[in-house]
Amino acid sequence: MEFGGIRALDAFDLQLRQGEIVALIGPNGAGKTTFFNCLTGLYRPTRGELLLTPPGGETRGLVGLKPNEITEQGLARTFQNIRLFPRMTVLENVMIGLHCRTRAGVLGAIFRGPATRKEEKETIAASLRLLSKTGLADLADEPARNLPYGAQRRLEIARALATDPLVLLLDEPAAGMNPQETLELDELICRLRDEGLSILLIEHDMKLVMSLSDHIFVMDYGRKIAEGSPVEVRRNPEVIKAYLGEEESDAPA
Amino acid sequence: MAAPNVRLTWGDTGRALLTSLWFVFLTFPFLAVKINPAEQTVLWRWPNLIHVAVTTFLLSLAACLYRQYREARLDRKTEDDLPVGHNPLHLLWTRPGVRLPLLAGASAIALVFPLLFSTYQTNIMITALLYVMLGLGLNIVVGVAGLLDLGYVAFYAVGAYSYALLNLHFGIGFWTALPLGALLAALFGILLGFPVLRLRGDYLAIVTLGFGEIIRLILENWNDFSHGPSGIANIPRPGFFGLDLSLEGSITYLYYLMLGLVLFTVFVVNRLQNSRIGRAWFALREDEIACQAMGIDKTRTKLTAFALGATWAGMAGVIFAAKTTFINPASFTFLESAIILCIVVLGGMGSIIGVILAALLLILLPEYLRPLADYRMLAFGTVLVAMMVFRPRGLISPVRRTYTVRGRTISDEPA
Amino acid sequence: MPLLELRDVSAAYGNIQVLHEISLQVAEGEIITLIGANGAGKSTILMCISGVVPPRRGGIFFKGKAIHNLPPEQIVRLGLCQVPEGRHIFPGLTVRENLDLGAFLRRDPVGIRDDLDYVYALFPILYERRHQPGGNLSGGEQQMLAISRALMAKPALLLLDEPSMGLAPLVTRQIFAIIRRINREHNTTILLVEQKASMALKTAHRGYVLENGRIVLADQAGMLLANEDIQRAYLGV
Amino acid sequence: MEYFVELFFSGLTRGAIYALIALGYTMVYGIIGLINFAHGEIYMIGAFTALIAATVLSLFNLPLPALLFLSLAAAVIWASAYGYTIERVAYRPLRGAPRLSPLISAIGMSIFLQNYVLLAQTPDFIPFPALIPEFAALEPYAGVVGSSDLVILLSTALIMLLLSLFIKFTRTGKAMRATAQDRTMAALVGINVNRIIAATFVVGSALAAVGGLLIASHVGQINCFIGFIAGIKAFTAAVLGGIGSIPGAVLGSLILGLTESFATGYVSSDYEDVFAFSLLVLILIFRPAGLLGKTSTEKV
Amino acid sequence: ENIKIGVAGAHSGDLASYGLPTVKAAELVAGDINARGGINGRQLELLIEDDACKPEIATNTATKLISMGVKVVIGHICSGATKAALPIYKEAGVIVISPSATNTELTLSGDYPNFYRTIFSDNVQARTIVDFTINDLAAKKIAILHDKGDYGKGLAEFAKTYVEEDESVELALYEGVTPGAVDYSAVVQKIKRSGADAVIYGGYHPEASKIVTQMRRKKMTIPFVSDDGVKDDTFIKIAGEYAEGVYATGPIDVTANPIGKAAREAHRREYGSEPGAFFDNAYTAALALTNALIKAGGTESEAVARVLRTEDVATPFGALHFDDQGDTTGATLAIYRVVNGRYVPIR
Ligand SMILES: Nc1ncnc2c1ncn2[C@@H]1O[C@H](COP(=O)(O)OP(=O)(O)OP(=O)(O)O)[C@@H](O)[C@H]1O
Ligand SMILES: Nc1ncnc2c1ncn2[C@@H]1O[C@H](COP(=O)(O)OP(=O)(O)OP(=O)(O)O)[C@@H](O)[C@H]1O
Ligand SMILES: [Mg+2]
Ligand SMILES: [Mg+2]
Repeated sequence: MEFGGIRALDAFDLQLRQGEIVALIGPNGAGKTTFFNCLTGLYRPTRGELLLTPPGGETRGLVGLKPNEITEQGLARTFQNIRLFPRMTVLENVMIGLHCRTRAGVLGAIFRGPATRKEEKETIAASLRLLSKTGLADLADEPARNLPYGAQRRLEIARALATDPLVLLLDEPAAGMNPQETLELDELICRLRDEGLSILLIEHDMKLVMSLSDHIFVMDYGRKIAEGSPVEVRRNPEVIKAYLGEEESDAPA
Repeated sequence: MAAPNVRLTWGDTGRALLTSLWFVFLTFPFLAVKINPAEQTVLWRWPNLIHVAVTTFLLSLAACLYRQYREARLDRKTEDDLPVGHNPLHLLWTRPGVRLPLLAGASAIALVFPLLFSTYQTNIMITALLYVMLGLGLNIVVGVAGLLDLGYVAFYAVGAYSYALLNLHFGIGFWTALPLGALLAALFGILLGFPVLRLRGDYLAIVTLGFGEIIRLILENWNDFSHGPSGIANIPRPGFFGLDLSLEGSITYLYYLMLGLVLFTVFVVNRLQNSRIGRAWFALREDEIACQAMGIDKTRTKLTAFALGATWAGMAGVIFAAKTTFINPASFTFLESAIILCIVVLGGMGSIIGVILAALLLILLPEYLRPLADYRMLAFGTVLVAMMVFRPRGLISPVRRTYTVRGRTISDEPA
Repeated sequence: MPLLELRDVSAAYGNIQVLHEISLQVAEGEIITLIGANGAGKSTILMCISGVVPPRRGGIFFKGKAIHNLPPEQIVRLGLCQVPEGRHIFPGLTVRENLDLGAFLRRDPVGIRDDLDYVYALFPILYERRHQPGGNLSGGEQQMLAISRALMAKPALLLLDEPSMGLAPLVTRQIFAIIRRINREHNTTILLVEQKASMALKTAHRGYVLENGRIVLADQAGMLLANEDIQRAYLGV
Repeated sequence: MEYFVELFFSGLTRGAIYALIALGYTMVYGIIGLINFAHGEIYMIGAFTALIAATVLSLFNLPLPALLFLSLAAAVIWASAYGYTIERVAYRPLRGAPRLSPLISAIGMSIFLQNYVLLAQTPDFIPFPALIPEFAALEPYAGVVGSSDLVILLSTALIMLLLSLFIKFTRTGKAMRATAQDRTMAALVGINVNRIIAATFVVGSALAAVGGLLIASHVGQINCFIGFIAGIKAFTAAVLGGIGSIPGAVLGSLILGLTESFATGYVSSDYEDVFAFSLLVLILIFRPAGLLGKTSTEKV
Repeated sequence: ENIKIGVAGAHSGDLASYGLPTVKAAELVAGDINARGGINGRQLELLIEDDACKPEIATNTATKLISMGVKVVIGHICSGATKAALPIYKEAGVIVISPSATNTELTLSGDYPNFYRTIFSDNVQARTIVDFTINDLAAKKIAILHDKGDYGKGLAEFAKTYVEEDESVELALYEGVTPGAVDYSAVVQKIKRSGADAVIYGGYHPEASKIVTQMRRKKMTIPFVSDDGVKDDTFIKIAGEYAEGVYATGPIDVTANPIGKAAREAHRREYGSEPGAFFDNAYTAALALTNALIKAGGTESEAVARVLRTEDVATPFGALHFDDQGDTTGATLAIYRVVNGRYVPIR
């Protein structure tokens, strides 16, 4: 992937197995978000392949599909700069997530037959379930833009979950959260993994990354500079040099 | 509540004086001088400037008072923690005891309207209803899906000409033409939509504007097809089970027909808005990229909105042709699109009741302002500006439907 | 006399009141941090000070002058500068132009040149990207740009809203070092809003704790760090 | 070949005329993202003021250059004053309102101004004196290009150059671009946003006034409705070139003018606007942000 | 009870200058009759309604007039608006006399038996223009332009047919120009290239003056022949020296006719200005109508129609009545040429 001469992503490869949490870390501007954008079809990679094998299904290539088709295939994401539907209510935001799993069309909307009504009811119920899972149930009728930052991040996750994904891509979900909230997020992500979801995580909060990930990829200048378990990565001198910096305790004195 | 404390200081008066001087300067070349360039003569009209000075002075004092009044009100409301910035019309509308009687009253009046008023009044009411329909149609495109369409009138023209031409060449009647016109307009909507819907915001606006002009120019220039600028005359009015209706009868009939269609439109638009597809439209208006990431097919969803909007314009076109019995391309200019757009925005993008109010206002107002003759359009322009300045969000702001009862906790549901 | 003082400031968005009678002081040369949960109203306080969200009631005084009725640009003129939440880079302007705009009110070309070199030295990546539109930078790069832009204004009081958000650990530490450094070298007073409360408290002299739009605690930074309630609620211990 | 050259020059003139209006249009659009339908009316006001000034001044038997200069000054002063006032009255109160509200306000303003001039002066076409002098040196080429064509072409080029430099290098120019992109942040770096927007309207209106005088002098007649078509064409040209881009506005205008001219010359003027708009659609399909607009993918 | 006469047309906006003279003519004639005691003691009452020349508004105007009890109407001004309003009038048995709607179908189609007009129809005018161009100007290759409008194009279509019918001449160019465009040099170049030795233009004076100016500036001297819409003094004022030699058709010169002269003087007296477009036609319409009302003794439509069709009335254009289709009998059309800044009749 290149932008006018700048190579943002350079022969990067990564594997993610079902039920795994894989973290992607790297300095600012390394190309992590760009990688997400390629995965979700917003950018089209210049070269390379993206393959998805659903459990019990056959492998499918994702390159060239439109973003919405990729979502249908089972990839869902959140955004680094929150992109909710600010004037819609929290509940509606989640219901939008269910759009690609429901069918009612124009005629259904006009005549509102029993099938449509049932579908609509189920949509609401499912959305509410997702909201209570992410702790937003009380805010269901608030316009999304009125939510505090942390809640907006959780809403983005809820919305992504609503698309019923196989893989969840989280772009810095803990940014702007305080440690306490980050802990809650940690729990939420764990719970999702336990439900069988595969998660690809971009994050700069090392505590979160180290505690959650099964496997970590480190990239810099669009290239992979290291990979391995959290412990391995934390010790890797190249990673320390490019990203972590000299070890210095973050914990309160 | 005590009357808010407003008073004029010397400073305010001075400012008003300056404003009035500014306007005197501004209007000087136009109002004080009247040229006759042919004879190279100039007529001086000094008294005009005095009128301008006095009027603007008083107006700016009034504006000052209004500002103070509003600020005073705002202030108090925060103290009492009352809702701020809400619009009285809207509050009235959402108050539980008001809505039903209001609706009932309105429908009663609508039902007996032709019996109470003259044919002429009924006739212009038909026009107003026609614009309600157009406004609601465009509302789907602009208000709900957020696609700025400045060429809506093209679909209106498609509808009108389908009826006129189908009737002329094949003798097809109104009732057959109505769905056909709608269908053709929808087809045109899709035709236009395919290439241009990936354009964003104002780029879309100019292309739709261009499309509207193209349709009009083709109608104007392609004589063999459309009879050119001299138009098509003697288009039959809608029949009523083969009965021959008098003028009055057919206007009354058309009125009820239009009323029915408007109700139908309201029904459909309302259902669409509160459906899966309506939500997708709203979301698309908010954030396209997020929409795609949520699995919404951008192109298809936009096309649906576009085509549905066009459908209504097509229907309205058929009725328009049947009502005027004569059409020519001059009825389908950009100004028409602009007026329909004004209806949508003034109504408060996305609000059905707002659109209805705005259509009635904007169509009936010029009609009743007619005695003002040349000042009519001046007043119309002023009203548009003033409405937007005082009600920037439109007459009635749309409310998002809520699905749960406020305050209820749902956490006890199975996770 | 404190450099900045808020007296009973209340603010609201539409009909939702988010700040209730906030009072705080910042003395010259201090680093003050403001901590609180998401939605407590920290950003709103900064916006009130900058004049973007005018307070509904109360007074804000900067260098002894009432500023709560001034428009943002006049407040900036007095030497107060904010790095807002969400960075607010001018996306279509190049990195260099973004930096120039930071120095919009300054008239000393030589000083501006020096400061430009200074921020390029702080963040070499910005120098590399100086001809690229700001909007195309990665999130972290944008954060660096936003901070640099504020530094270009040479403010007497710098308001930082979550400067470490989205930054790599290495850079985060760098940023805090820079905060201390400009405070020391340029005697810039700093009001810091930060979610990484422990780092913020270690950097700051004093801190305020905000809950639901009210200040619930104000103390020396060290004391707050040691406070158990604070540790539980904000430090994730 | 000769025919081609003739058509080329007439297309160029037409394009330059569009450009004179499109430049101001694109500036105003660029800064507040408003399709300013009243811009065409400012152009009309400029032309009318020039006419009124010229008529009044001609009572004093001034020489032509003085007449030209003074009328131009009057046109620029009053058109700017109107531009400023419109912004103040009809757009500033709408900052922060939904995007389409100022659009409606602009349409209302446009209707108001048309009818204001109609009532204050006349609805009819009135002759506009030839304020641009005829150059004797051009006499042999009269069949191809006239004096006013040349003056218009040169003025357009000059204005474009000055304006580009102004936007790119001056403090005000930078402030304009910053304001265009993020108003809150512009205020936070110390830009007086209201003043910058007002300045943009003043500059844009002044340009429209220059255009008004030159074009009216070329065409030889004006009435109070000339602004409408001019506005639409300028809007089209500005979008074609990439809205907000100064050279884009000129390029778009020239392409529009040339298309119309060649369409007329080689096909039929019946459909010249159809060609123009079709070209617009075509170009936007391949370059969705216009010819010189930035097409970079949005960073998410 | 008063006799109500509707006066409909464009009375505001850009087309007001075409509609208002009709109002004034009607006022003058009605004022005269009322001063003389009205018709059978009943006063004439004018109901003036604006249709802005828009078909959709014209239908409202028509219904409004009918609602107010009008049985005879002077108007409408534009052909399109007239066509839209006529079926409504027809159904209500209202008689309509237009001073300015020239569209041929209005009379020739036979759809509107209640319609009369005091202006020549497009085909008649086109015939005159084409004949003049071929016979008097000896043109061999003719370019026909129009403004794509209702009036201009309608006329040009007929002119085109007539030119094509004539074996001895060639149609060099047939094209519509875009009204309101800033520059017509491309079209002018095209005329030049076509080798035409005369131009016929259907439309109004603003475009005509631009085209003529650019033709003359580009050193093209071929004759320019146009229609009633160009036979307007404004055209000469705007085109200035370039207007010299332009031909235009128009109603015959009434300044010599005593009735016409008196009408114009009355207008000057009453309104302090020169009468505008279609004033003479409107005055004629008002005279014919009131004459019919007087002779029929009321507004009974059959009787009024009979009088209109059979009895001559003295008008500025001479004594005339209407034929079965509703057009006037007798010549009302003349050709003018601009000489020394004035339109001078040449035939
Ligand atoms: N649309 C674009 N146009 C031009 N350059 C881009 C674009 N998107 C990204 N880039 C460049 O690509 C590089 C990688 O950006 P990316 O957003 O992927 O970084 P990142 O790893 O997510 O960093 P961060 O942790 O700071 O978010 C950056 O240098 C950025 O400037
Ligand atoms: N533009 C707005 N309109 C309405 N409500 C808003 C707006 N901005 C913020 N709020 C609300 O005001 C409250 C305070 O928000 P603020 O952004 O100041 O919080 P914060 O302390 O900065 O939180 P965070 O740590 O998430 O940045 C929140 O409840 C938020 O929902
Ligand atoms: Mg990123
Ligand atoms: Mg914040």
